[in-house]
Amino acid sequence: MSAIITFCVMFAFWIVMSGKFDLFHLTMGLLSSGLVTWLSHDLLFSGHTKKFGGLMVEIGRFLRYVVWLSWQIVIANIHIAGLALSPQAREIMDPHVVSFKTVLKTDFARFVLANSITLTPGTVTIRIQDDTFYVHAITAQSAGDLAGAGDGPGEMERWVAWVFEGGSR
Amino acid sequence: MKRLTLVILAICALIMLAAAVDLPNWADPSSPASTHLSPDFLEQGYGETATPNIVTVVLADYRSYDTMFEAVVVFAAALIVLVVLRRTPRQRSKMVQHRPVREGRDTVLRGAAQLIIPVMQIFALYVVGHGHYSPGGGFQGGVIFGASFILLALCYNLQFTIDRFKEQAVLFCVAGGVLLYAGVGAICLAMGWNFLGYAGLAGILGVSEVMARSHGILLVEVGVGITVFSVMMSLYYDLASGGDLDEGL
Amino acid sequence: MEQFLISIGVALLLLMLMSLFRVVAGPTVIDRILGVNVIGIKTVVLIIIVGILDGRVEMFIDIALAYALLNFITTIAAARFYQRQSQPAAADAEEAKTAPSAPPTAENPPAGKEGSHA
Amino acid sequence: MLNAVVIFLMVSGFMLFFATTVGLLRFPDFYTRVHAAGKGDTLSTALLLAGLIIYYLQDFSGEALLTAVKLSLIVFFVFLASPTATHAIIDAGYEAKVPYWTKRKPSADGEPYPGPERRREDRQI
Repeated sequence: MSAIITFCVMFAFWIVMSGKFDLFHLTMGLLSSGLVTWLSHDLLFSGHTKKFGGLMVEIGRFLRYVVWLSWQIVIANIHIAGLALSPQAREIMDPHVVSFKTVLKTDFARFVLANSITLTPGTVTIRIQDDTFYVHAITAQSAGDLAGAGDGPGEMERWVAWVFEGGSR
Repeated sequence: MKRLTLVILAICALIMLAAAVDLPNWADPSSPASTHLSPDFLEQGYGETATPNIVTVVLADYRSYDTMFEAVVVFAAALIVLVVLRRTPRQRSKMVQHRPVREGRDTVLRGAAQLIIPVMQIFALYVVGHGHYSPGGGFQGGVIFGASFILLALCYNLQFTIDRFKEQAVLFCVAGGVLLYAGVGAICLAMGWNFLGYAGLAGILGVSEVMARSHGILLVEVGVGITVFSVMMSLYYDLASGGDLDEGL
Repeated sequence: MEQFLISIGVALLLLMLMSLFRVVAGPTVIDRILGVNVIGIKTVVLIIIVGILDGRVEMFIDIALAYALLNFITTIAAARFYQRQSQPAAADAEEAKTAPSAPPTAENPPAGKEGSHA
Repeated sequence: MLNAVVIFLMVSGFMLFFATTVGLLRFPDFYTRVHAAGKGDTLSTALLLAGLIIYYLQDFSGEALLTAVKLSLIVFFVFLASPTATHAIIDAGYEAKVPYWTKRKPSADGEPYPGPERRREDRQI
């Protein structure tokens, strides 16, 4: 199943990159997609639901998540640009390291969460050791945003859990 | 000994400087290369080989010998690194291990690698296949294809990559790429043309002589690509693990 | 409009030269790797600007994509190499496993989900 | 009209890259510099490329559309690769115990601020 999806995706990439539709190039594309599928069919969709419908649901939810994330990225960039250009940067900054245990189970969801943390305001993922995240936060407030209020997971973690593991948002 | 080396180097440099005086000036429009060769290549290149990218035509057809021995040089580099660095299991036990501590930390790199590597491989194959129309060809495509495996070894670990792609298979590819290149030339020779005269492939492939040259260029590009990618992997296997083939970077 | 593209390209080049200061001055090796990464990503944009000015984007885009991929791999490889060099050798690693492998943080929260507010 | 959009996108991308470079040059330690480089680089590259895509699509054709799709492939790749590279770099720096800048004072009982500095005393390498 994953091999078939990988083959289709690879052939789509070939069409986009090649832009030539004669028989010779299409045959070459089929051969190349087959070779890549044979070499790495277990890579592209490892750690996802095996069913096609479930994959579609994941992709749809992921797109909604991306919309939310892009706004966060814009905020992050305004934040860091203001910090870089402000004359009293050293007074505003308060760098420290935060660690927290994640509720996410799969590796891919953790990867998405780590990259989202890196892209959003004031925080960079330093390390994931087993299921603990170590995050470098540049101001005290950004660390607070990340961890969320109280005991439950932060807003972003709830989003990621909703996308990949079907939790409530 | 050092002084002797210096003297020999100085003599060689003087000879080369003396020879350089007789070279035509840079970009001299009246030099033989500019008056005869370049216009001929530019005018006849497409007509003779049905390949729009003149650089590819010159590289893989007009001076195909040169490219073949470039591939042989790359092949020799892999062999030499193998001879110098590769250790047998008996030697291995004497060495102090330097194992990086990485268990449970690679989640982010793995997540990125599993998305990037297949796309990278199809891009590499595209670069090899479209050397006729856009910049690219065997060397560039082979480098990208090999780099995708190096990314796999960096993000997972070396053992994982070796399990997927055995050392024997890599060395088979190293030799096989050069063999494919030389084999195409030998087939042309057997068909009664010059060595690497791709028009000789016309009878086998069942196409016109012009198209046969185009396909011959593609075949030798594939040979170069296989050589380059497997040589990169072989070098990485040996260099990253110091010849032990157990732990990479 | 071409004037605008040329000026943006030149300005990007100047800023890349400023980033080069970080590569030259250090102070640590990993700072230099960071500077090289920044320059590498911006080179991709520069290649495509050149392609658009030249009118042959479909050719330059392959170069840009290959450059972006190789730049990514270079950065990862350099970082991993630096990381390996700074790790203890095998004999010390055995001790390190008994020592707390988790780096202590601001409040070192115990199990359970809690951020360390300032 | 489209030109205005292109100019807006590219100038804002350029301003972000300017801020990134300033941050890279004047932030006090390695970790904060990673913040500047990791965030600013991603969005500024994406904005600059988006401006170029729109500019390129002005004379529309089938081939131009394919090229634009390839260009947006680069944008996706940057969004995937840049945070990952940032993570790899900061992880390596943390492992190597690169010096750490902080305003926080040692706490009352004489304990130093337990950031990465204390790890250096832990392992004594």
